Amino acid sequence: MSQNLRVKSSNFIDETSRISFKFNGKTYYGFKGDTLASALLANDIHLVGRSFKYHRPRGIMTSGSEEPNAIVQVGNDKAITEPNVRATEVEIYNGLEAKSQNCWPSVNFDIGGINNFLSPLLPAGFYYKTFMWPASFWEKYEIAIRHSAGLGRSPTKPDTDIYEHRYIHCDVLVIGAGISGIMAAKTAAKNNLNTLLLDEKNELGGMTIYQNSEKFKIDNKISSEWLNDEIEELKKLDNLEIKTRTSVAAYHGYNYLLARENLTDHLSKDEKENKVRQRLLKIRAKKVIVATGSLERPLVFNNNDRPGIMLSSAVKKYADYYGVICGKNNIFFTNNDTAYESAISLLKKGINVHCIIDIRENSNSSIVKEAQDLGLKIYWSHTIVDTHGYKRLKQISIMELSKDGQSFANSNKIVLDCDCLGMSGGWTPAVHLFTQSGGKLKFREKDQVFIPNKYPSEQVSIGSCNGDFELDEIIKNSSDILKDFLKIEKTGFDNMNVETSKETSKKNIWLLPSDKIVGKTKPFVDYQNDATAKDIKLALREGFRSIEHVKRYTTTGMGTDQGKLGNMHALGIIADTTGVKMGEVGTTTFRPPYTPLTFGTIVGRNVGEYFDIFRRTPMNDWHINNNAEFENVGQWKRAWYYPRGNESMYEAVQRESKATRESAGILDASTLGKIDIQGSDASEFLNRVYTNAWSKLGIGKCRYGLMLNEDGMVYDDGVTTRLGENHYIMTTTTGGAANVLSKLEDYLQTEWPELDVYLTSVTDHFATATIGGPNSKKILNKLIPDLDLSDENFPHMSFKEEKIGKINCRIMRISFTGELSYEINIQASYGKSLWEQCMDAGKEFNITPYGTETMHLLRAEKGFIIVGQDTDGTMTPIDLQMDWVVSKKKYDFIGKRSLYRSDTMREDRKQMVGLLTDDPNTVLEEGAQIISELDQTPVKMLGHVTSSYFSPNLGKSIALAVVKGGKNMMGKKLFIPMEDKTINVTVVDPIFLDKENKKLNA
Amino acid sequence: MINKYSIFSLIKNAFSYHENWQKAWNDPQPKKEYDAVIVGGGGHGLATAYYLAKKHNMKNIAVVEKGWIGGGNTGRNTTIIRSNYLWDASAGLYDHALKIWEGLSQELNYNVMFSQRGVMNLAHNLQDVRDLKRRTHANRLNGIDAVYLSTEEVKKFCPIINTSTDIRYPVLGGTLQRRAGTARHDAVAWGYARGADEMGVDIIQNCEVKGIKRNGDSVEGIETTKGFIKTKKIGVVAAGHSSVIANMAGLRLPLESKPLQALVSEPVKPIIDTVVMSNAVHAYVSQSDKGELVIGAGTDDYVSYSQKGSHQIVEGTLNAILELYPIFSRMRMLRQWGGIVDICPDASPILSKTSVKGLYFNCGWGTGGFKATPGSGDLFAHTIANDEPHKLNAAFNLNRFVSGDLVDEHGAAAVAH
Amino acid sequence: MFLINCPYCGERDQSEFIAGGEAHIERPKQPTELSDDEWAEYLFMRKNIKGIQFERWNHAHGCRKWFNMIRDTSNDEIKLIYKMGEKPPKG
Amino acid sequence: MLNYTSPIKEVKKYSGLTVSEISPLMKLNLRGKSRDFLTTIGQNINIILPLEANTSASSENYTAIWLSPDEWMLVSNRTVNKENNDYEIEKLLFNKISKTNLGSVTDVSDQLVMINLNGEKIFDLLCTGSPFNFNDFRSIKGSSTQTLLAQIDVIIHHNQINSVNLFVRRSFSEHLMSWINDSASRL
Repeated sequence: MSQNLRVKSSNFIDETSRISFKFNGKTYYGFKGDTLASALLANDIHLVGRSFKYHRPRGIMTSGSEEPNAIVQVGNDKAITEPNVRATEVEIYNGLEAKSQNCWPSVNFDIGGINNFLSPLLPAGFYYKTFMWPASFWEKYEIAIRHSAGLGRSPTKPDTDIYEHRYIHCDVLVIGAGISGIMAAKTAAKNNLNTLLLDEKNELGGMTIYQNSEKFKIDNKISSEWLNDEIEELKKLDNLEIKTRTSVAAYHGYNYLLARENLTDHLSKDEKENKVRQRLLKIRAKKVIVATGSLERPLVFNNNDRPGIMLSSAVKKYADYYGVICGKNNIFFTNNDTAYESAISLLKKGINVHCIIDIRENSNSSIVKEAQDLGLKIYWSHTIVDTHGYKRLKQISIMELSKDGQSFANSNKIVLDCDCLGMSGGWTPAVHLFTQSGGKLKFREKDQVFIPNKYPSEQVSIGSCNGDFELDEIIKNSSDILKDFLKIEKTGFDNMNVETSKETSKKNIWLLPSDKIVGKTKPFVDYQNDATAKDIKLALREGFRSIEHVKRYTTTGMGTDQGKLGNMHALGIIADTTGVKMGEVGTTTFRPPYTPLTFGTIVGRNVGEYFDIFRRTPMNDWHINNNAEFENVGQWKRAWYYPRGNESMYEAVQRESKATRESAGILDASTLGKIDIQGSDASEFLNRVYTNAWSKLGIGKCRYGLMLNEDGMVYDDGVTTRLGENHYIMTTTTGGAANVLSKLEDYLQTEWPELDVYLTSVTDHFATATIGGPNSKKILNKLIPDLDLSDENFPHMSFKEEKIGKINCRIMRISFTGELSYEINIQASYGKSLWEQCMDAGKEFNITPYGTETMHLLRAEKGFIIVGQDTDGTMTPIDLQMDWVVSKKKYDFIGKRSLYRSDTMREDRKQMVGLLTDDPNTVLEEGAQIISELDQTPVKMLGHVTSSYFSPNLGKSIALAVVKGGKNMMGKKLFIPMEDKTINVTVVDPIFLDKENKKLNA
Repeated sequence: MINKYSIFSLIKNAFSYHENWQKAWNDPQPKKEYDAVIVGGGGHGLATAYYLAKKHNMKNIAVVEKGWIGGGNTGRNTTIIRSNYLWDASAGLYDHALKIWEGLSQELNYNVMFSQRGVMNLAHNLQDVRDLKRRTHANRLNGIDAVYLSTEEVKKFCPIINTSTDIRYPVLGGTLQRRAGTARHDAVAWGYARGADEMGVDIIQNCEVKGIKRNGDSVEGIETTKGFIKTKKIGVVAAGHSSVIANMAGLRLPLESKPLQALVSEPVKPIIDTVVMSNAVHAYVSQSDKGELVIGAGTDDYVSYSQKGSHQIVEGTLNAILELYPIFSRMRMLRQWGGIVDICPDASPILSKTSVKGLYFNCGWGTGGFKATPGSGDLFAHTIANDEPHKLNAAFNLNRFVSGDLVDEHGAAAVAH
Repeated sequence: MFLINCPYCGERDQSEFIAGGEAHIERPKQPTELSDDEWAEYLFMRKNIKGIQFERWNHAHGCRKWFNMIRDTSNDEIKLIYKMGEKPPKG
Repeated sequence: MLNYTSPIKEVKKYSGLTVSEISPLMKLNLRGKSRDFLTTIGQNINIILPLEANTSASSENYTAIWLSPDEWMLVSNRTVNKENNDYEIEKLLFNKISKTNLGSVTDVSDQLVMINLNGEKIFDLLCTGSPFNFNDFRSIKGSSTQTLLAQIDVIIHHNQINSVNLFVRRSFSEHLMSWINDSASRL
């Protein structure tokens, strides 16, 4: 492939290392240091993509992250292909494959191009006005719309790359390593502040680093040379961290910023191997210095979007930095001096520049003079009225502007040949991050820019993002601002000797006139979304006034470039059309991120097993070795059931629950929350947080407690044991543990600071093995032979502090199954061993490990509730028929008052009942609704089934349910209407088994 | 109807280069007095005005908006529309809205792009399964088209969901409401504004309410930045700012205004053609007609009117998105923003009279108000016109916080996105 | 992300804290004496101020202490932090 | 005879970092506000409980880490016997503090697992998962903090140069170790 479009003399391109890459299936070559854009241009390729709406051919417009047109799909691999990548940001590497988007069959011949001819029918918001008839057709229309919309394609396989986070805390963060950023970083670091310098490019130095013009000198050195020396010194400083290829995405309050550090996207496949692709930097800076520079503005004129039409600064950068000639026949179109720098730079490289078209009457700045001295033809007060060439710019037509710039001095039209047009509409300070942080802007009339006004945090903006565009101003003002901001005497950049070319005249026309009526023209404001000036005018005509409305109606600024180029023109056109002052139209809010941020980067390592924490009990390994299935309970992994061979869950649960009631079962209850309560007011504290009374509970005794919210609804429950006069251990539900502790701490610290009570979580300190069933006593006896297990010495609802071997443990005789049952709590490190010994001791009794599912079944047989399954935040203890646990005597407890509101006292509230199906083998579906009459409309739902199982011990199906007025429905027939059938049930007492609690003392 | 929208008017106007389109709505100055004033020019407020004029023949009314119509939560939400709510009262309210959505584009002659692409809710643990089944049964008996799906059916309906069993919180099932879907948020505000304006409603933008004038226990008018406006009926539909207006009238509401965030990805060709909501891991995603993935994040736990939220919320949401859709890892966040949502203790709205005669509140929609827009407007208009709630919004009165008869939608229902 | 100056631990990232809503709503000493309306006021009604709001925060992932914060809810600017039990400054 | 099982099986070595669990250790949670409480502790274990936030104090046998104005963690400097879990000091303090209502003493030996990080890359690891600002912390021996690491509550104690002890609740320890190993593998 020929590189005839290269000029030598670029310090930034390594012409010795040739790199091959594919674009739209064809192989090309570039050099190390090229971006995809520069390499394509070097291969004389301008046509890169198609626009969003009209599918117009589009080329490369810029040389940076503001690129609206040249966005491509990178990579073919289903897992790592990436849509909407800016060709101007891709550094080429061997094996790079990219292709054009939003075109079919190819970018050269795109069927969608027909939209360009339908465009008269597709003005702003056309879709709000049509596709309504017939109503049923909208879905068909929509499918078509969706397929023509969208740009690139999403990957279809999981990402194989790794992303990471890093928290950074620094004294000073400098954003942007252009000339002012370099000054700032050096000054901060030299003043012993730990400093972080970030730049989105792969090289430091911004635009100055390739500024070779003799017109711009600092300390008598050409500005680029001076800056180079500064950078060399900078790199030697030790308390400075420099990160390139790092773009700040978001600037939040309290100087919290997010930046994306790109680590491997510029590397070839084998170079990337096992490297982190991108890192999200979470930066907390004491001070922030924003030096994000400015963006060159395009000009808005008819057909200003053809491939070959670029920003003048881009044409310059491609020549000076990449050594690439963008066109053989270049013309510049400008309203300021920038284009002259570009033109001169090209001329000096021997690149043909035909002329400059300048909408200004004249200018006598030294740079303009230089251009004239070089014999460059300048068309003063002329404008382009149209451009020609479909897939590549061929010609432009220009006319002389009238004085007011709104029409023409005469009807002469000059047509000029031109394959590359460099346009410059002046510069827009990059204030995006500043405004994201909450900063307020002010409008500067003289050059029509918004610049920082009020800072919301410890930050400053310096350089051109602060509205300083002339080299001498940049250096002087930056130095002054730094002194003040960092509270230092001097920066080392004080009174430098700077030579520059001052801009002497300015003129700005947001929408340049055409000889055609606006309706016939296409002056693009937002290139990517095909929003034109006439769309904006249409929106205004239809009554949309606010910039936000216009933006939304025309989609201006909604593209992947977020309107970096076009937003100012949109504002300008609105101001001109409505006669409102530009400063009063207001800006649209710039929302994070500054440039699009990969989801993977935001997520970092919080994927797969790190998506959420998992918690395991000390017995976990045993469960795994014994084929347990696990259930997620909150963050816990709990043994759910232990299938033997190819048992189904149902079979396993039937076996486990039968074995437990007939002989012995064992449950890992380690996940229950445990709170150690000490202090002289411990009893009073419990009186206030539980619905029942605690003062009289004997030492060594256990009691069930129910905890409410202040709104009277059941919140948590569990057994609490009195270990000593002022010492209790409270157990909570597994899921509720953390919330209960923080709720109780809250009351102690904020409502009852007078109480002498201390709460300490010991959930993880103890492993808990619950052995239950008629033979549990015998098993415990084998473990602790000298412990008297008689009901006299160790009755139900009591506790013993014992030793197993030499290890202390706490044993509670409590039961959630209705069986004789002991809960052994031991220091966690001995939990696994305890469990194994229980299994050994229980072998002769066929002790059967059971999981949460069997536990649920067993407690349901006894009518014990599970908070969160049988309750849903709308049940009072009365609704649950648990009046027995609610003290009438106590003056107050959390939630008591709410129980006495008119609606919480109603008799017809939903109340907990038991249900039996007429057919004992029919097991109800949990969640099924309950009704009292068939075929009524509307259907009156009385409640729903909360828990339902087939009970092997009763040989029939049982269920718990909440039913309106259920308390008074004992024996009543009700119906469960399913999709396919209706199930007949009878309301019964929720305690299905052993009402007399004989088994507890069996 | 003047200036009727259709493909024909579009073609007709194309010949005049679209120079002759009329204003979608006017920009009037406030009159001295109105029969009713709606405070808040969002979707709900504009819909209220529209139905007051259309169904209750109240034409001398105004909507006052402190900024630009549709500029609040209407223009900031993730546009999910569904009615598969648990409790009868909620189901009635939201399905009333859904029925109006189904003919709204035609009624307004404005394409609100209501797209019934279905909404799927996923279950990730056993209690989720119980809750979703409970909700599905209730929906069915309330005449709402909800079905329960097995994991395989979930995968079939949306193949890009990661349904493998070895992820942290595997998908155990889900529900699907096919009539549910999304709509174009801006179009809803603009369509109602255009419709209301045409019936003579004054839509007054950039007009901030500064005070509410009371005479004893009834209202006399409002102080605004555009002067005093006399009126006997004030309907406040100010979403996040409801409490601020209430304080002007000397009332307190059971509301907290919190930041709710959302984000969109860059546009890509169609990849997901339904709406998937996962309450347990907090991931809500759909794809807009433009091709952007539209993702709803959660609320922060503190009160804020800054329209900014904390990054941890966005990060948490995207964690969940990649857990369920690992293929989206290389998609890029294009825009992120925040809204101010007014949340009730029971996650249900307030559509109610107040202790002040002539003062009505429509608020507390929390994170899920958009879906109710047409129904909310219709029922609130009824409430204002008749000084009496419609039976469908009777349950959503203010007194429920006193009597304890809450309509608690967090317990078993999904977060109301 | 706020940077919150815990009165006990010093400046920490917001992720270490949880917010606890409006401050200085004291739990009635004698709830049973209150009317349903008064109880509802305590239970549910909030000022929900736009502007200077007094609120409670908890350093949940640090010292677990609750404290008070004065914050401008219109721009999230933290004005003052003071310990639980301390009286809010006047004016 | 019950056997002792620690949740973390092996020692892991990475470039500039070694990760290992140290057990068994005695750990007590001490709560109290009064001067008597402080003096009683001081007299019985001759450590003056640190009153300054984010600090610790050590004696020959014990280290006391500040957790909050009325809360400290007392850790034994040396491992204790696996054969039994009777801690004399616990009994002593329980009797002198809890029994006398001066405050509370709670055994949390197995509530928290102690993971030792050793090497010059400790803070490179921590900053990949913790929002805490270690800039000063890393230069002060004995500094301590409670914060989040990989979204898990941890107590971090800078016990000596290039050595940090992480205390994490036992049920989280396996997950945290897995996360540490993953992150450390890229140091």
